[in-house]
Amino acid sequence: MAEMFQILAPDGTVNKPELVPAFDKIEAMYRQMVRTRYLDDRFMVLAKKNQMGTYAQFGGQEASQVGSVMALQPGDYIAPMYRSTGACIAYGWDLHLVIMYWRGHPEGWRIPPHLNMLPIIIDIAAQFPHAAGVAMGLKMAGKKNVVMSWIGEGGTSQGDFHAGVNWAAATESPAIFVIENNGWAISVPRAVQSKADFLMRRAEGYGIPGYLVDGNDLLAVHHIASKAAEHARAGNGASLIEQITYRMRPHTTGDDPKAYRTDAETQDWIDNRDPIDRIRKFLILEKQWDAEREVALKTEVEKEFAEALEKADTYTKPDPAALLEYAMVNPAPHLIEQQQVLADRIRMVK
Amino acid sequence: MAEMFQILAPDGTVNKPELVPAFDKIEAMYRQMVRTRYLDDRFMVLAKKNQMGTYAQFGGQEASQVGSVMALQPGDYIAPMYRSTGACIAYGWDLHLVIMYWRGHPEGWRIPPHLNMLPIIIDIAAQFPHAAGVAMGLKMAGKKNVVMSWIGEGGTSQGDFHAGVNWAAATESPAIFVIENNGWAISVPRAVQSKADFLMRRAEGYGIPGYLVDGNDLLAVHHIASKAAEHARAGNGASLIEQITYRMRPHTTGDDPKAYRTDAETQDWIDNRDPIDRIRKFLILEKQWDAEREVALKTEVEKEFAEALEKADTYTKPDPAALLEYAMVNPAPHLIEQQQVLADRIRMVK
Amino acid sequence: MTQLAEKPNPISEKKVMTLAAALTDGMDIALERDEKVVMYGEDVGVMGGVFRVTTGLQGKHGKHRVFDTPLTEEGILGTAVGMCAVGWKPVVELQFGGFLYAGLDQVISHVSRYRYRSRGRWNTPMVIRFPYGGGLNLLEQHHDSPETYLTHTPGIKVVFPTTPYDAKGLMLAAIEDPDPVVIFENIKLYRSVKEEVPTGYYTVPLGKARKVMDGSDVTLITWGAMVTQCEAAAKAALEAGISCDVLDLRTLVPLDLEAILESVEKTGRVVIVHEANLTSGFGGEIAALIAEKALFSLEAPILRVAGFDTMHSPFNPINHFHRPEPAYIADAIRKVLEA
Amino acid sequence: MTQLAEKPNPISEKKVMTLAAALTDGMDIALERDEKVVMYGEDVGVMGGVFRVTTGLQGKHGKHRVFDTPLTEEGILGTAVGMCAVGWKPVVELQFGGFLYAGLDQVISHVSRYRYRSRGRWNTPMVIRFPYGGGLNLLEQHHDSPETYLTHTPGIKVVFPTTPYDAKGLMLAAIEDPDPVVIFENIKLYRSVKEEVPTGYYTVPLGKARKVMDGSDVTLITWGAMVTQCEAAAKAALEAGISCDVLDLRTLVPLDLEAILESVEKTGRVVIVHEANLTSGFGGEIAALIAEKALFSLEAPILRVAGFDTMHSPFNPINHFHRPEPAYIADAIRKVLEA
Ligand SMILES: Cc1ncc(C[n+]2csc(CCOP(=O)(O)OP(=O)(O)O)c2C)c(N)n1
Ligand SMILES: Cc1ncc(C[n+]2csc(CCOP(=O)(O)OP(=O)(O)O)c2C)c(N)n1
Ligand SMILES: [Mg+2]
Ligand SMILES: [Mg+2]
Repeated sequence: MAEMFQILAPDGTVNKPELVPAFDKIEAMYRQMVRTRYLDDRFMVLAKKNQMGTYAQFGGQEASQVGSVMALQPGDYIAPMYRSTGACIAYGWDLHLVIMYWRGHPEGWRIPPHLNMLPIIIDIAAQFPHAAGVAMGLKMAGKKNVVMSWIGEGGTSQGDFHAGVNWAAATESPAIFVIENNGWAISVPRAVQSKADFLMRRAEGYGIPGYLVDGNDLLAVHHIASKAAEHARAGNGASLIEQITYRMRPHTTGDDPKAYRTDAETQDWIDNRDPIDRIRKFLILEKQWDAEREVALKTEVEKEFAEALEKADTYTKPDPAALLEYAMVNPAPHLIEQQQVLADRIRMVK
Repeated sequence: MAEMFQILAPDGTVNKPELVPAFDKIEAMYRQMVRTRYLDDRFMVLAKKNQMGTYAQFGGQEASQVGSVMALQPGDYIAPMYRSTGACIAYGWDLHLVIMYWRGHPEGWRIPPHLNMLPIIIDIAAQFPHAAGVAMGLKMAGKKNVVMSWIGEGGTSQGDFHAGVNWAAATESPAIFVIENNGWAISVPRAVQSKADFLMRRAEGYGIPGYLVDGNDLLAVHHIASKAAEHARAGNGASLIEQITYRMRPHTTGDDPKAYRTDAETQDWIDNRDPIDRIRKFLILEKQWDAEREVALKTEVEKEFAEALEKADTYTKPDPAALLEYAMVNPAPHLIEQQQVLADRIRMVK
Repeated sequence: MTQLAEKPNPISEKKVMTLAAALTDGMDIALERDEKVVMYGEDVGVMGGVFRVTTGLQGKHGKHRVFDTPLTEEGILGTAVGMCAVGWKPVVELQFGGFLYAGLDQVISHVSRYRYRSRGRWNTPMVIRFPYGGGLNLLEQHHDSPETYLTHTPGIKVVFPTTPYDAKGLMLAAIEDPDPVVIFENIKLYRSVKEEVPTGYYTVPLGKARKVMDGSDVTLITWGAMVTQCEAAAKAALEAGISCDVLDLRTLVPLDLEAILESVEKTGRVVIVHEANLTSGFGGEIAALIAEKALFSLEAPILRVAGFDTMHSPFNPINHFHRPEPAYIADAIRKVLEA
Repeated sequence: MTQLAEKPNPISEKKVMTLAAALTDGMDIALERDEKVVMYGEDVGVMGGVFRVTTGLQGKHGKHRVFDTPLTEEGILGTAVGMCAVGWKPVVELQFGGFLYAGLDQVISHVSRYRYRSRGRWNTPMVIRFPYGGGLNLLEQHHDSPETYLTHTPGIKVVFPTTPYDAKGLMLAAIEDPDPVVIFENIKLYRSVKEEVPTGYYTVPLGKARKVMDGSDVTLITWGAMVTQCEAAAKAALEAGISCDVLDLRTLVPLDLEAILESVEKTGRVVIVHEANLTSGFGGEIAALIAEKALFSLEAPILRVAGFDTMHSPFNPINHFHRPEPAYIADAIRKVLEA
């Protein structure tokens, strides 16, 4: 039996005091967790009101996403999937762009030049070979940077999971592969995906370090992610991390989890293993946080969201020309002809 | 460090006497090894004379292929790859059909109804999902049969390797996945494929038994393959076996290994680790074999080959109609139209 | 041996069904009639699929007949090949057409070739089904129309049901068919079309187009959700006195070339409409066949109305410019008449 | 911005090269000129590829520029996407066109879409190259012509060099091109064609067809090794007094539609020839474009000569019935003239 790495017990008490980082760092991460949780829930409200398209919530996985992505440094890359919105926000993605992305606004799809963020991947596991390529490229360029990518436990059954991790491992490239094991792949439980007790067992078959981490323990997640990042930065290659967490929300906008899991199971995680509660309890126990600051943070985040929403709402309407932009750098003649077709269609609909 | 399972030392002396099977069984396997080695070399001669198409020799891997396939029982399936000709012959593939297959004669491609042999797969690793499907199907049918499939160490880097092994493991289906690690994927050495010390390390990540076997030790290969087959037959699911062996021959007809490996390396395997020498030495030490029987076996095999070649040479010439047969059971109209096009083409060339 | 003939079921009772319900009903009957039929994929079991098309089937027929699998399209499609070799008839679901790509190697290299490669020893009488097509503002890769990758792959039959009656009859025909069949289930049509459907067993043959509207001025050739769009355009045209022959191909492979040529010979004017991007789309194949077999009947250039040569637009507020609308089809009708 | 113009190199010396040697030379120069260019794949390093097209490049430019990788096409193509995001220009080799399928998801879902998906933030200026085509009696999947899977995939450029001069110039243009380009290297042509090629740097633009023979009776449109077959058929026709315009498309995307239409308007008779199987092949797209843009110039049905709708025949003694031969093309020429 592998042991699950933990620094904080679910009640917020410390297991491994020697591994607790500086409080300002913890506070920064805690703030991101509260912020992303709030945003995630607001986004779902927008989606339900058809003010966003289909949206995949990450609620419950804040420690897992914030704790890992905040182990990165400037110049590092991330290769996110559809559920990584929390990681992307903590990484620095502009909020109004996040909203616009999930609205299907072309300018939301434009990845800002200040972020080494690869596009959000819907095609499960395909981001792992991309991440392996980034890692190999960084190594070849002699850069001291790393790449981090995330996948669900369901995604570990895909061929691309294997091709990507093995490639980075074999080429000793600086990649951190994070499995966010949230128990469910839509309606399919973890057990269907693999007979292995833990998915980080795969690491040995790639000859790289593997870690089993309590994914709802911010400090544990951050500690291991930092360790893997250092390992990579020092030229020692890739790591595979399994973070045990839970999707406290439906799969996406349209999903009703009652069809496949008990409310009791979900409620148990919400009541007893919420990642935000755990770190908040710790901070309060350590007298680093209090109700007043909590209220201030909430207000700040609400304001931030309101502003971002306003910005998104009032953004220039999508220009239909976007449909044919970025199809090719040197557009082939048929694309130029289709610009005319598009112009005609716009005229027809008007 | 995993230990490599061995029953016979390279000099033919016994490590684990308690595991030596009955001599008639060993002799039957030894005969297949001598037979397949002879045939393999004859096939290459045919290929070099353009009397066969491109051919992939298995010379050096006779223990690995014969020892594993002969662990199977009636009703079991095999899912071979392009280098599995030795396994297919030992499994019962009619010799004249083998020749005709490698000649590209349609009747050689027809898999005879008495063999549960899936088609030879060129698309590396794709046979593993097929094998997983057969295994799942056998289990669902309540059959006591198993399926065995082979892959090169290069093939273990493919997504399909992972998808197939994981599927059979997760569904606890009766499959035996054999990695024939022959050191090279054409010109690419084993080290490029993976950072893992041994590829059987992957087994743990699938939650199934993994074995590291001396692939040039017939008895070791057979023992472990039998164990895995029993495990599967008893309803315990899949296994992953890595057999360390060596491709003593070029990759295929057109290949010149001098371009990428030293003659000394190959010669060392030929001189000191030939799988046939090892088991022959053992049989002679045990007084179960002698020069006389060896000569008789050679004569028998030569005769068999001559007859098969004669049969293949005098087989009805391929009927061009074969080009459009078996395209669909219920051919769509365009295929029926193409039969006319084919008839026209035949006329034009005549 | 030719295609199976239509097997109507005149004595059966009828019930109003959506296209989704009709598909479910067809699968239910297939599971009942043939114990070799099994269904698997991602979320098809307890949950009944993301569009609930397999709803109730696991409960009724058991976990050994309808079940969830590891999340891998190459695994789903590759194991189906092996399942066939043991005598099963897998009906597998891919969650969306855009995830076919992740398993395309197994389709192109194996599902399509296994029979040819073994000279009839191993057949692949499986059914592969998935939701496809635009119009719902889901995520990227959830709106793709990947039929060309399949029509170009030999040995695969390609089916596009557009009415509940057809959906059930084509499903049953596809499952019975001894060749691999891919069923494209349009996500817009799943619940937007309803009609009376016999509750019993019947089949609709693969390879027979459906005449949606009868006309003599222009031939509209289409499939899937574009049938609705063409119908709308043709109705509008009719008000202006232009009558269109609207052909719902129902299956692209086998193709009902006879029906196409008959209509083209009558009208001399052709518009082909599909959701997939234009270049190398199946519309090209149809145009080529017409230009070969009915050239001298043509009185106007053959026009195609299709998606742009980009991925299906993920830009919700503007993706109706990408996916053919009745107005664009109407414009093409006007153009072929003016030519 | 339009396509790059041709950049000839008038001052360069010349050397007789095979098509394979010309490709090697082009890659050698690209490695020299641009330090961001790297090459990888299976066996491209020490061994120089199974057809020896990368021979000498690792020795000359180092293992950090030209190297072998794990055996996985999805890995090779997927990592190339990531490499581009760090500023590299990967030129990756797949061992045969028939193994493209194993990595096709990465091409369809990512190589093709990464730029569109990130609105220009991440480009994929890679080159994917592989041997393809029939005629050598190799193993199954070693003779496939998978171009349709790519011409239908938006955002991908598709190049078919047929002469040593073109091979080198198109290789250099492809590597310079900011979009993903796939180069189809014909295994029959690798060593069967030879000519004088400038030793220095030059490019041949993507999107310009090459007129192989000039004629006025029939237009033959083709690419890859079928250029040789068409040339043979056209020469035979010439002896019978029939003159053919033979067009080597050189690139399918971008397509030189102008050259096609100009020729069709002149001859009014078209035969399209390709190795890939007929249905939904790129020939269909060309026929459709002609039936749209030059219909009234046509004096005969458009004919296509192509492979059968099966996999490329693995049956060595009879696979010349599958792959178009000059005699079959000659027959089509006769037919369009008689129409
Ligand atoms: C290649 C592919 N197949 C199927 C899907 C449809 N799909 C979307 S989410 C999902 C479940 C994913 O589960 P998991 O990997 O555990 O990630 P989670 O959603 O739990 O974060 C599936 C099957 C997809 N997006 N991509
Ligand atoms: C999908 C795929 N990619 C590439 C090839 C080309 N190829 C044929 S053999 C080979 C090397 C295989 O090495 P390994 O898996 O170790 O098997 P071995 O040949 O050594 O038995 C390669 C790359 C192929 N057949 N299939
Ligand atoms: Mg999950
Ligand atoms: Mg090998």
